[in-house]
Amino acid sequence: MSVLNLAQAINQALMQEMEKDESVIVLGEDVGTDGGVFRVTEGLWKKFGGERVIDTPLAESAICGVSIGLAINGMKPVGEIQFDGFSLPCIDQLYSHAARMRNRTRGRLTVPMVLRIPYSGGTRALEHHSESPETLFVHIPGLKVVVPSTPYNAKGLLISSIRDPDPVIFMEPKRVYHAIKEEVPNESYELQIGKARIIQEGTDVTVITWGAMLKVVREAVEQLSEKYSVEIVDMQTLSPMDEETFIKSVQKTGRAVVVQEAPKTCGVAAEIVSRVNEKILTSLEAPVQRVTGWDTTMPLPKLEEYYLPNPNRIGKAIETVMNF
Amino acid sequence: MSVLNLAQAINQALMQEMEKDESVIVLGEDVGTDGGVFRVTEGLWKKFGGERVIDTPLAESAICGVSIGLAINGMKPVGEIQFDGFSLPCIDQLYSHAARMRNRTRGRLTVPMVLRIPYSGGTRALEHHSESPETLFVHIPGLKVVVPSTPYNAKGLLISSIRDPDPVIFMEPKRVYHAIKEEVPNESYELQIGKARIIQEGTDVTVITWGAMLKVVREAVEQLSEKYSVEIVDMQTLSPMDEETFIKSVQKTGRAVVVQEAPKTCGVAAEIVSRVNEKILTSLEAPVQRVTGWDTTMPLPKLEEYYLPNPNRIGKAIETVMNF
Amino acid sequence: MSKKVSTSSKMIQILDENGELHGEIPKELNNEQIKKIYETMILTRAFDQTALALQREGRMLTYASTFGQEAQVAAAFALEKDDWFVPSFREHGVFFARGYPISQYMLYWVGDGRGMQIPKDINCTPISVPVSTQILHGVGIAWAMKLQKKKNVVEIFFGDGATSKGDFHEGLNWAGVFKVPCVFICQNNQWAISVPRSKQTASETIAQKANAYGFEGVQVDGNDVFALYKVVKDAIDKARSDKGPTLIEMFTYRLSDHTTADDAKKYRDEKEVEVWKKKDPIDRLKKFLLKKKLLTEDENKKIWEQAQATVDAAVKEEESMSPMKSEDIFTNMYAEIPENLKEQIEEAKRVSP
Amino acid sequence: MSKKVSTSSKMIQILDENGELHGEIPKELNNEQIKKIYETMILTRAFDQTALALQREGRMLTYASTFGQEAQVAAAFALEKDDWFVPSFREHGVFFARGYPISQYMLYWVGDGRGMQIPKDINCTPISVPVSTQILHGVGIAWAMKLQKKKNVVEIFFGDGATSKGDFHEGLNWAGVFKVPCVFICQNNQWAISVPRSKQTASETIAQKANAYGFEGVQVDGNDVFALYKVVKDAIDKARSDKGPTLIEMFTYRLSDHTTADDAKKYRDEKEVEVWKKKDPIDRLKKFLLKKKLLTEDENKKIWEQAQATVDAAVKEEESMSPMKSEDIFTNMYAEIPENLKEQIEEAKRVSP
Ligand SMILES: Cc1ncc(C[n+]2csc(CCOP(=O)(O)OP(=O)(O)O)c2C)c(N)n1
Ligand SMILES: Cc1ncc(C[n+]2csc(CCOP(=O)(O)OP(=O)(O)O)c2C)c(N)n1
Ligand SMILES: [Mg+2]
Ligand SMILES: [Mg+2]
Repeated sequence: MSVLNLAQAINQALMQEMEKDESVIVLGEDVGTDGGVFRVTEGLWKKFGGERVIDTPLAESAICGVSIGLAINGMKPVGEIQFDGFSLPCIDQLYSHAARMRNRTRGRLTVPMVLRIPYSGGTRALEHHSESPETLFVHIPGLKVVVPSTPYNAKGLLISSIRDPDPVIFMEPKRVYHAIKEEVPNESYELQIGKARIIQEGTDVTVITWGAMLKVVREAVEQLSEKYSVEIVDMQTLSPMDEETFIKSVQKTGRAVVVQEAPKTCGVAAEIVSRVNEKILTSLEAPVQRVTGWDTTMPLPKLEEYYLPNPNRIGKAIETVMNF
Repeated sequence: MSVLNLAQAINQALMQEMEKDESVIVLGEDVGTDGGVFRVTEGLWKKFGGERVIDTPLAESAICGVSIGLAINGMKPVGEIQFDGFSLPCIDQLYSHAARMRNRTRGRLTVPMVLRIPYSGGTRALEHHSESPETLFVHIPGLKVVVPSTPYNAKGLLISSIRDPDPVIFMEPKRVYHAIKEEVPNESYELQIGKARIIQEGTDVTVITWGAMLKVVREAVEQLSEKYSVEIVDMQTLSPMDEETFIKSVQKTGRAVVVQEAPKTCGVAAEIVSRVNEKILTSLEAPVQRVTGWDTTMPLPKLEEYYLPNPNRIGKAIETVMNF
Repeated sequence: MSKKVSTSSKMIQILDENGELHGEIPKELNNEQIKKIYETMILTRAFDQTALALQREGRMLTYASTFGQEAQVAAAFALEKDDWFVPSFREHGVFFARGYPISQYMLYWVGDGRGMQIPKDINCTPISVPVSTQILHGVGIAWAMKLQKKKNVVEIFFGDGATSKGDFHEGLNWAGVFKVPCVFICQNNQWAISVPRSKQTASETIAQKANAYGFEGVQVDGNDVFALYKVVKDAIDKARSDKGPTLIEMFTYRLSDHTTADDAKKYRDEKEVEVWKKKDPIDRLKKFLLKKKLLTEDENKKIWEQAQATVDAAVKEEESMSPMKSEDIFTNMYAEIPENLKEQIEEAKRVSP
Repeated sequence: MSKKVSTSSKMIQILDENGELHGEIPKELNNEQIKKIYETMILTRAFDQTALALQREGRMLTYASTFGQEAQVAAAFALEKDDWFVPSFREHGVFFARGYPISQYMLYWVGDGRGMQIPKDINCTPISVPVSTQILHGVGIAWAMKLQKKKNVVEIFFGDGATSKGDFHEGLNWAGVFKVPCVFICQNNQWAISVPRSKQTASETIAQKANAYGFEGVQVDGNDVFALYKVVKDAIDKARSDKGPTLIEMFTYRLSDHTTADDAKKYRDEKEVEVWKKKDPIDRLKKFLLKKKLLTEDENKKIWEQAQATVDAAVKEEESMSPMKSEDIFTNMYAEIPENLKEQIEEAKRVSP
């Protein structure tokens, strides 16, 4: 065990997978000599050299599209998109090809690639550096979308993602990179993709969240700990979704709040609400509440605190479902 | 009044707006001498010449990005993306710029552009020619997303979209282009963006849909007309959504089915279900049902009938909510 | 109109329109292989004609013809067994030259997903419809080869229209930076649906675009199998010996409509087509073969008959295949079917028509 | 390391590192204007130094310095009143040369949206963070001008890294095809964060990429205000008389870290920086002005003091502005606030911290 932050845990996962499997390579802007703008790939270039840790030209569509080709032909590329806001040029290659190659060739060609994307706001960053575009990926059938929230699950989920036979979008909550430390096993381990985890059990209400929002949810729940028994579900994977876990939880508590950082309309929270509605409507004691980013552009730093879900908003939503 | 099909109605809208306003120009692949692969821009090039009806190089990101520049500097570009599946390269420009320019400049620069995208399956088309990517646009704050369903609303909504001061994604149900004829006023008229319409009133259940699915919904409802009194809501605009209209309707009927062609997860239907849940959960007699495309790639034509929502599936969903 | 089309003065040609040689036949091509190329071109055209006929009868989807571009076959002949090709959607001749089963290929064009379940012994990606996007895959495939220290190469095909897209640029730029073993083959057939080459880019030739990426570009008579074979083979040799990529502008012409959904008469002058018909790659090679007494009119007739018979048999085979099952929509989305899809499979069964 | 950097033998220079002339000063530049350029460069550097200091104190966001690239100011001086410029994020000097209020500009860099509420009398787009994306806007703005028969032009700025992106390609290709009145100015500062120019593209120069789009490319000493002014002015004249676009490779150097979040020592040799420090565009012009007796050391000192005073006053003004209101998140999303946003405004008020 070592106590690591999330960036270090990811670094360790990359290190160990590259050691284990020669076909794993890391590519992206500034991932090599610089070690990545968040230090996530630090030390990799020194250790594995420029053939396996590759500084690419500045072209996100190519990072994704070339990775598809690499993956088709026996490599396991782990591409990095430097920031969330620059992942949009990848959508065409993801939607048109990465997500479909297996299907299009009826299993003959596959795309075992990982695309790592630091995401989330709250770091007082420049425009386009604080986005939460997960919906865009979750809505594309054929992709997997994994969102770790703490160092422990980040390491295990990244290792599983690299070993996964299908394309995985791995969204790293950048404001958690250096904000949480946790005990992380030194050895390599996998955590199953497609499984949520219960962070804490409770009986009054279920709060469902993922990634960067988990920390905020915990704070909110902490503040209400005397008052309510709250169950927290950390989704971990957004596609495919572990419906069973959250449905069971909400069935038990009868009340739910879903917290996401992305804009509200058509967010992942909407999908969760819909599944609760479809499966266990009659178990609900109150309408499921969504606490989300507003349907606005992510504001520049001076106003970002008003955009981001915070413990206060989450607390109020919990009160709303409790007092319905 | 003339009896027009949907392609003709759109053609007429373009014709009339170009006559009225010199700053309106049409650009895209094959929109000029060819008149568009669906004949939607037929006659425009002859009438307005190559300076206003422009065959562009093959580059969707540029069709969108250059239109942003044109719009910023006083033109009203109506760009055409030839098929739904080729709209993905536009997402970066839409997300990063078109949707934010007004906000970023606090109102100083605006982007009054329209991007027309034929969408939907059911035409036995090649791969990437039968997609329904509306969620990807609806989830981007700052865009408007308009989806006509019949010749009448197509003409009025396109005219409004061209006159709208903000960027509008105008999704044309391609399988309806030549499939429905309707009386359309000869003169120019606007239909308000952001307003749904009630296609038929009913008291038992509300079916909410848009675009290409309206025709299919009508068939389904027709088949059940003896049995149930069904209210049909045609959303017309998906962003911003006319919540009031569908909420009122579902409040009245107590039951709802939402029909969309796009894949299920995180589709627009999920948002509609969520809003019903949030606003009028206690008025519901049954869980809202979603009838959608599956969470799969749109299959090649041999299997597309199994993918697309059809009257049978819609009918069964209506039965489900009626018999809950 | 054809005068507007710009060709560089350095366009490489060996076999002219009259079947006359203006240079050496590439040494790798013996008479047998030349005839094999000829036969494959005819097979390609027979397929094309059959496909067009089937499409008119509603037995095929929208179909993109290769009529006039059959010399592409020569590019495929320059590949070795384990080399790859990365097609766009107008490379029927390349598929056939590589041994792709015609009946299976046909399956794709009738809208059956099994059409692109590529046989294990053929290294290629499936038909790629979104223009230019496949270029990046080709670069990745070639790069993988280099990283794995394999000595194979990749031919990447695309059209003149494709050169306008960002993916073309990013792909060629990466290929230059990482010196990957691939050959970019632009089938410049002068049109992208209704948009002529002159409106696609203001650059005089497409070949010269390679200069922006630090490698060589070559313009070659794309209806001349000898010249095409030669420049492609040279580029492959170069790539195979780790000297980096090449861009080849295969200067040819789309004699047909863009697809069966298109009517080229609306936007292009028939006279231009007539000019190009005289440059037909099959006629040209035939003239040469006749002159060299490598072929008789009689043999020629047999080749055509044989080609048609092969295609007819393939159509029959394709049309007699059992259809896919409706659940096949759900399989192959992932290696393992996730829970929500299992549920949807059940639902589909319940509600299916 | 600096030897790896490739420059074409034809790189245009007028004023060398020692302040010596090797050609004519552009005739449009009289002494007064030269001094105005000099003062604006110093203002830009004073802003830069102040910004770096403020950033260290946490009074600014991540900041991208212009240190070493101040000659960009000369490009702005070649514009006329109603011409446009389309910046990337490292064009502080261009903004100031065009009269953008410094205090307002500073607002942007502290994360206040009003920073890019461009004054009505300045024709420009806001700072564009996603690399290369703004190129397409510039082409559209220029095209609009052409369609409206206006005689204005657009300068479009971007970096060397930006040339790798698809948008660069699509933008330049369209500009070539539609012959729009714009000038592409690539500030090749040799680095894209940690990626050197040599790894960005295998092309020898960036200027030569213009050839792929059918127009001219020019490589110019980007630390030489006279040469830069000249090539930009020529390109603008060409564009204004409807003769199409030009690509200008402004060969310069990023003397600072990429941004305040970066530490360039991790990836680049300090010796390379030392070599380039000797080419400093401000020093160079100063030497010239001193030699020509257009400036004294005393005047020079005053210019610096004045610049610093201007910047300090701007900072004071910026920091004393009343903050934006939380509802400002919702305004300006659309011309009219839609219902769902009105509801969210209400909700935000109810739940606000
Ligand atoms: C990205 C994209 N945009 C539009 C289309 C529709 N489309 C199909 S083929 C074609 C023209 C392609 O021209 P070219 O690259 O020259 O190839 P050719 O058809 O001439 O072989 C277009 C616009 C497409 N398939 N992909
Ligand atoms: C599309 C995109 N990808 C990545 C980034 C992150 N990023 C910011 S600046 C930069 C390097 C830009 O290099 P260059 O174009 O040479 O401009 P310079 O910073 O040298 O002025 C990168 C990778 C970005 N802003 N946009
Ligand atoms: Mg073509
Ligand atoms: Mg740079």
